[in-house]
Amino acid sequence: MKLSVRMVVVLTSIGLLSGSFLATVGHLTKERIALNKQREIEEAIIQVIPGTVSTQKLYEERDLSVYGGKDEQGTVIGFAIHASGIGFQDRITLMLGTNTSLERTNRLAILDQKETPGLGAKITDAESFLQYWENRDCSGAISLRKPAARSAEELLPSEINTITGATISSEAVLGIVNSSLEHTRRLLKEGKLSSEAQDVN
Amino acid sequence: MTNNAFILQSSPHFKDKDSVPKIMYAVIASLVPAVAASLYFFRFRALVLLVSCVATCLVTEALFLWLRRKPLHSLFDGSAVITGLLLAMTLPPSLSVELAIIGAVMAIAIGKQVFGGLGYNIFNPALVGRAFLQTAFPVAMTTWIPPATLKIQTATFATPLGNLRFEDAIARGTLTPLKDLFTGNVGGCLGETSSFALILGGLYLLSRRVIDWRIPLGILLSLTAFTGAFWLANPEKYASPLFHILAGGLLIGAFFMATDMVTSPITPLGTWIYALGIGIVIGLIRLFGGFAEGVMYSILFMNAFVPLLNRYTRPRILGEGRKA
Amino acid sequence: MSTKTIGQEFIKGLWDENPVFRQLLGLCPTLAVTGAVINGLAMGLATTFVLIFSSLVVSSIKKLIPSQVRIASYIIIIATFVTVADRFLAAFFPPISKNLGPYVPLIVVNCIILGRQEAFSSKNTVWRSLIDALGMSAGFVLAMLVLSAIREILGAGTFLGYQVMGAWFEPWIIMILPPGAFITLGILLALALHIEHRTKSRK
Amino acid sequence: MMEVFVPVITMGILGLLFSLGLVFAFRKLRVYEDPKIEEVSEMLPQANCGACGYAGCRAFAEAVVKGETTPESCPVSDAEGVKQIAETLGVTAAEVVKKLARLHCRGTHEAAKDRGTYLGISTCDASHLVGGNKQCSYGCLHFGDCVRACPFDALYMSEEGLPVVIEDKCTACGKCVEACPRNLFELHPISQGIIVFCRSLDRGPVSRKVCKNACIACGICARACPEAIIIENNLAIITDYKKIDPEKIPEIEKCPTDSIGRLKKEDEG
Amino acid sequence: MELVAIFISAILINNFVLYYFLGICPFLGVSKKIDSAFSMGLAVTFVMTITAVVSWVINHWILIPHELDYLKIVSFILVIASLVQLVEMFIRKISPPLYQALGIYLPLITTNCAIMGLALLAALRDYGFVEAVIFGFGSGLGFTLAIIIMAGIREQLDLAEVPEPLKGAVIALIVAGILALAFNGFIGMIK
Amino acid sequence: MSTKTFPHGIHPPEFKDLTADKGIESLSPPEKVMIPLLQHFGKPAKPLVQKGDEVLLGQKIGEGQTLFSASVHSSVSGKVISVDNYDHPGGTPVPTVSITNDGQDNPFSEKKETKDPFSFSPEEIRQKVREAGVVGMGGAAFPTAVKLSPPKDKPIEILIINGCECEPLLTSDYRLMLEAPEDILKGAELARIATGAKRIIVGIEDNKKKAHEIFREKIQSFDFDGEVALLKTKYPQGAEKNLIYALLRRQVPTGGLPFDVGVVVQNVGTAKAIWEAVSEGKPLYERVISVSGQGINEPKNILVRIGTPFKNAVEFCGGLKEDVDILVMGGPMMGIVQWSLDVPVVKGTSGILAWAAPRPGLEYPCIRCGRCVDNCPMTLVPTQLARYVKFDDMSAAEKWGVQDCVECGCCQYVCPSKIPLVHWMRVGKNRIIALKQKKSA
Ligand SMILES: Cc1cc2nc3c(=O)[nH]c(=O)nc-3n(C[C@H](O)[C@H](O)[C@H](O)COP(=O)(O)O)c2cc1C
Ligand SMILES: Cc1cc2nc3c(=O)[nH]c(=O)nc-3n(C[C@H](O)[C@H](O)[C@H](O)COP(=O)(O)O)c2cc1C
Ligand SMILES: Cc1cc2nc3c(=O)[nH]c(=O)nc-3n(C[C@H](O)[C@H](O)[C@H](O)COP(=O)(O)O)c2cc1C
Ligand SMILES: Cc1cc2nc3c(=O)[nH]c(=O)nc-3n(C[C@H](O)[C@H](O)[C@H](O)CO)c2cc1C
Ligand code: SF4
Ligand code: SF4
Ligand code: SF4
Ligand code: SF4
Ligand code: FES
Repeated sequence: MKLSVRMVVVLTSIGLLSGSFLATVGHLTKERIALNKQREIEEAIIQVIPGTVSTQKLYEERDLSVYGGKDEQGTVIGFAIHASGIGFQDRITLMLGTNTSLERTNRLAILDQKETPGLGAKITDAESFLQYWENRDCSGAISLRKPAARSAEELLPSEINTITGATISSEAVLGIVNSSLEHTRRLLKEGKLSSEAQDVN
Repeated sequence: MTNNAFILQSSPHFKDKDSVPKIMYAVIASLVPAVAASLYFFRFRALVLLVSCVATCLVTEALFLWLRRKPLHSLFDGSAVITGLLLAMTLPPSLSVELAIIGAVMAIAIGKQVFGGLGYNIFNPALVGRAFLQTAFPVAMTTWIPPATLKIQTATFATPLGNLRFEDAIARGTLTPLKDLFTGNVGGCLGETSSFALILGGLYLLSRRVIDWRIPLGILLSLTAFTGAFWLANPEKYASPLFHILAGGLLIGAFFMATDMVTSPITPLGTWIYALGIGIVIGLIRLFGGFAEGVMYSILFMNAFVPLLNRYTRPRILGEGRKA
Repeated sequence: MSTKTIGQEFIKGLWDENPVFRQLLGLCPTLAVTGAVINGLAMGLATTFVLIFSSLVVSSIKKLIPSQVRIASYIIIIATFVTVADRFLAAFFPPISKNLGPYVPLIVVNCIILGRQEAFSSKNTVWRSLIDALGMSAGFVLAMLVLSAIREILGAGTFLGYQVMGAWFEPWIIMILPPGAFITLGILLALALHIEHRTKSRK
Repeated sequence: MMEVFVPVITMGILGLLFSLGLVFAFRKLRVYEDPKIEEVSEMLPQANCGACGYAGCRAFAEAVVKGETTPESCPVSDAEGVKQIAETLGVTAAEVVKKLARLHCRGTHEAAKDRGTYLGISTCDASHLVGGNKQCSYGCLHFGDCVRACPFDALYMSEEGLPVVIEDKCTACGKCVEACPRNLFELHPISQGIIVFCRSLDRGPVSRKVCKNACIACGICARACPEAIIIENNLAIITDYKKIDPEKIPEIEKCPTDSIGRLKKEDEG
Repeated sequence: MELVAIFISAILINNFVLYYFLGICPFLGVSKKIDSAFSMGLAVTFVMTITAVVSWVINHWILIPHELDYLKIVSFILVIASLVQLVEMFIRKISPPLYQALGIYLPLITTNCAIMGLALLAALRDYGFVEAVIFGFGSGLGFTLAIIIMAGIREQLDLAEVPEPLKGAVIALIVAGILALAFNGFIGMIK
Repeated sequence: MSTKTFPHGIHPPEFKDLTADKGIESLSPPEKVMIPLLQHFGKPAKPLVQKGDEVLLGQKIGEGQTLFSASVHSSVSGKVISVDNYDHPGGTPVPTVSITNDGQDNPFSEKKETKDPFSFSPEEIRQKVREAGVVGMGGAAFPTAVKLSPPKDKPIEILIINGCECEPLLTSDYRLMLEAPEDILKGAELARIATGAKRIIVGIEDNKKKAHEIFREKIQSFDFDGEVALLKTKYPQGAEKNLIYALLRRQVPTGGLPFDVGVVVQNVGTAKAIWEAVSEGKPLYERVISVSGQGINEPKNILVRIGTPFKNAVEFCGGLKEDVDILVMGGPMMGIVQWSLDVPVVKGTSGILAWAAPRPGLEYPCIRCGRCVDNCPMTLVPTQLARYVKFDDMSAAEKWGVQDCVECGCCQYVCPSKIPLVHWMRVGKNRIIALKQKKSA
């Protein structure tokens, strides 16, 4: 066989073989991977909206999705805002649970971050950061207490304590939360969050 | 005409009396006011940190000299003492001694000796040590205590720059007064607080021609221009150039650290670019970066360019480029 | 064609031709994922998997491939196995997969793997290639383990997540950050060279 | 069905395109390189010493293949290696005579006095520039430039302060000859019987004063073997090594300062 | 603004070499001389920019529409490899000196983590076309900056009494560590 | 009056007061002279005499063969005792003619020039200068006849007479300027005629105000276009390229000669020698030297015959002090160390200096202080050059201009690390020359 022809044939057939092999593997793992992703989101929603039994995606765009957490009756008991933005080093992705009027927060979960371990990474830490997000007043903008207050009682209802030594990460989270809350509020007003209209599942 | 042992050497046979140890000891002498100020403001903490850093630097240096089978007289050239002193001067007074010792070991080991010791290092050793500590122990390195003269008790205390950057000091009207910055009655690293003491030492070095005047001047000029432009545009948001010059590590950096001969360019043009570059990077970091202070990073960053600067700014030789 | 015994073929990967310490290959993943032992280990194993299977395939079909498309074919073969590894991790160990990020797909360009196909599998029998791949992988895993152990212990005070340093220990965060990675690897390399020098001069 | 079909087709097309690209590149863009260059290069010692006059072994290999030079011009290759290369290229190799570097000086620390306190750079060429650290203006300066120049570790500085050639290691690359600012090394065939261990052109009384082992131009050797040895410029010179009659060697070795004769034990490694 | 942020970040903050550890082999291998470092930097920048374009096209026109996510690795590497090979042969043909300067590292670009990493990161971050190109170009410049600085330092270190066991890769790694420290100063600048 | 100068340079201590006020004394010729056949820049002269020959004072004993060579003359009358290698103050032995003095000083040529020297043609002047073996006495010992023959395509505008004597300790040029200003100016006029220059500038440093005044006065009586310029006292004001820059703001191209900018520079001593050669046909067989330094008992300026051993000159000046440990021919900045007093005075010897050197400072690695860069009058980067040479990167050293170094020593003078920078430069230049020779071979 001529060399060039052999080159073409060999490569093409290796390509074909690999393609079919991968198709099989891809097929076998596809579901599981999708499931993993979905489960991650779902678990987060359940975490930030206690009492959730089932979930529903209400809105989606780049860097912002809103889910509804439903109770056994299927009524939406809170929103879970999935948003991301730039932190100290890299993107921070978080999930914030609120009540349906978007006036009180439920809980905050950090899904993905690459902040400095032991410093910015404390935003994933309940003790030093996440606890302050429970049950805050979010009818207006939430603000940061700097320097940090000694105890949670000292904080105003709409205040969050900074992490000492990681103001930037704290501010970044705050920024993401405030802007996505704002956005969501607008969506709600415009009626784009109607649970019936966009039933994904 | 008795002896038969004349000296054999190449010309010249006259030499200036200045020497490396003399230069180094002049720098140490120029640091005396700043050291005194640090002892005054931070008392025992300052003493402990200064002593442990200098001692650790000397021990580490001696260890490496021994390992490399180099003459031990280099230990007394004063450079390791300076590294120790300057490292200590740039540490927060509350830092524990163990961490200071780690920093000092790193300063000499990976900042200086791995490159071949005095004269060969690319980066400023004291700042390598400090950068190591800052990255290894960011919390300890940004925990500040008030100077002993303030007689207040607080758990957290911000430096003037931290105050400016993270606590909206201008808006809240709590910007540190320039007078305090000048005398040093503020929080901060051991040796950076008293601008007065630093200027004194810097002027001494300039007058003895130990340091290249272009470096402090270039840094001050470019920082003034950079911060000045923003300040003029929006004084509600940005602090004045004078504040930026007196606050933080700028003066100690401009007079004592950027001027380290080993890690700064040898050509005049290169020196200008280096100095202006440092000022601008400081401005960038202070105004827009994640840190309140950028002196250390900007000096290290520009250190990295020094070999390139030296190479591409070679002065024109007398008669070069003229047609023969 | 190699003339070593099977034992030597395996052992060489551990030290004499250790891909990381001696050949300076595959440094990117070595530096990137060794912040924690679990990541280093996972990466090592994933690489092992890819190395072994691609060596097997390459050495068994080496005769069929014209040398001009050699590299291209190897790449496809390697990429196939990398995809398998990547999908596997994503499906069954999602947290690790997330930690390793793009570095698992990057195994495809790990110099060790292509280098081995080029230098060894394309010239040796299936059996020898397998042993070689095992040896190299062992060397790689070893390097990852040493590096990540040092970095995790110093940088977080833990080993595989278990606290090993006392409460007095203040973690050196720098060790899990990029500068620490470079410096630690530099120091380890210096040690390796030093040991090598010692044993050589003794010989 | 599509789920399997699409990826297979995609990969097939990719492979096809890729191979077509390669074929194209292979045909149109390839730069020819003689495979022999690689081959010859592999046979060379890879010392990259440059003694052949080329920038390293690979450059030499290129030159050999192009016929610009001959295999035996590599001073480092042994006869075996040269033959191998020659065979590869199909040319015949000339016979190689093994040579060794020899030092023409016996001015040890003890024999040759210092001029004064030398405070310059510790290399021979630097010292030579200021007249040298030894009273003798012709002898070894002891700083070992030659030792550092030898790419084969075939030289070391003896306790007495002279460089010594380790015969097994010396490849006659000539680096030491080049390195010595006083030109004290020369390459001699390994079988060489007698050589002059001095290069001093000083008058007898002067050389006697500055070095115990210097040639004082007394002429004993020249008288013993006038066919091959003459005195010129205050120094004994062997004009033709081949003409030295072995029988006369004992006569020649009567040199009062031992500066001519056979190699001694201590001159060898 | 977003684009500027991506660009600056790729050069100074999330530098490919100093932050992501991608392309370490050429970073250590071709940084001995400034001139070759510079050519290598340019070659990488060039290839990175093209890669950004090509991988975006593949990803958005072929892989995503057909849900062929699992072919990402294979197709990226194949296309990149063939592309680089073409570039390499092209350079070899038109400029032998340039080819000589880059030596064996040109083929290494093919299997360079930086290139592949770029394609994967751009896909992972869901960049739009223009963003991806800016990201590719900026990352290439970041690589070039790092390797040139490194080469400058190493040329200087050729004239230093670096202890014997630390010469070469060891000191280069330590310098890279300190460089990474110095570049840390820019962290947080992009928000 | 404004003083001119050049950028960079240094101010070493001068110590000129040791001999500045001492008139030139003559040293009687020694019993034996050793006259090297190489006393100039270039190839050695070919010996014209053999062992046993009788020679007369001023008789030519060595013939300059090539263009870059100069003839050598006997400085005494007597008998040749040997022609072979002998130690030279330059460091390495060279072929030397040794002559015993018969004490008669019988001159070789009786005939005095009768023609007006200023009526000679340029070629005649050059011929006489060449015949007399005149070489530059400012240091480089460049054959003067060559300097007086500028190439056709490089017209000479200006002749500079170099009266700077910027080296510390030396005062021989100064004394000459005080004691023989007319001879110098006449020699200058001859050189001007030979080179076809239009103008003469005499450059004198402002630490020699007296010489400056005398010259300003004397020059009035000459009818050439001349000027006496005052220069700042700074080392190396006398270095040709810097002097030209200081006086004319012209830069001699790298690797070029003053010819290239229409200038010729001659030392004051050389000017006097030119006058004597042309007007009297007197060969260069004696010269004025300063014997000075804190290690000399009675420092003096003396007129000595070429070939006189240093020992005689030093003993005439009271001998060496006990603690002397450095002996130098030339100035302390550029001079060459000597290890014995047996070497002869040569045409290029401007002084014999001795002093007790302070204990040498320890050498430290270069701390990159940049002082060498700030002080190099050639605007080189000495520290980098030294490193390139040390680590044997000759092509980089060449690119950075090691060959433009004039070895003035400013860099090493100021270096706090006590690095033998000039030594490195010299090693570097030497290695480059060797490499070039090897390549062309
Ligand atoms: C190596 C290093 C990593 C850091 N990482 C973070 C981080 O992840 N998040 C953060 O907010 N600040 C981080 N910082 C600190 C910031 O630069 C800055 O000093 C801090 O945000 C100021 O906050 P404070 O006012 O609470 O001290 C880091 C500092 C260093 C030296
Ligand atoms: C010479 C010098 C350089 C310094 N460089 C830095 C620096 O680059 N980054 C930094 O965070 N602190 C640096 N410091 C410490 C700061 O001046 C200041 O004390 C501290 O950064 C303020 O803390 P904050 O970061 O919490 O605001 C430096 C101090 C000195 C004396
Ligand atoms: C550093 C240096 C210093 C010099 N100083 C003098 C000097 O002071 N006086 C002088 O006549 N020549 C001095 N020269 C020599 C001059 O450059 C030049 O060669 C000389 O004046 C030419 O005249 P000549 O050929 O008559 O000697 C010096 C040269 C150098 C390199
Ligand atoms: C003006 C001057 C400034 C110096 N600054 C520093 C410094 O900032 N950090 C340091 O470690 N050493 C400093 N040194 C000491 C010394 O130069 C330094 O340790 C060298 O970098 C070691 O090779 C300084 C020395 C001088 C003369
Ligand atoms: S340098 Fe001299 S001793 Fe060494 S191998 Fe070459 S010829 Fe022999
Ligand atoms: S180079 Fe020459 S002078 Fe120097 S040690 Fe060797 S033989 Fe002696
Ligand atoms: S480098 Fe040469 S010209 Fe420059 S100061 Fe030094 S000796 Fe003088
Ligand atoms: S003066 Fe000396 S120490 Fe300073 S830069 Fe020059 S060589 Fe280095
Ligand atoms: S492993 Fe990253 S470039 Fe080699």
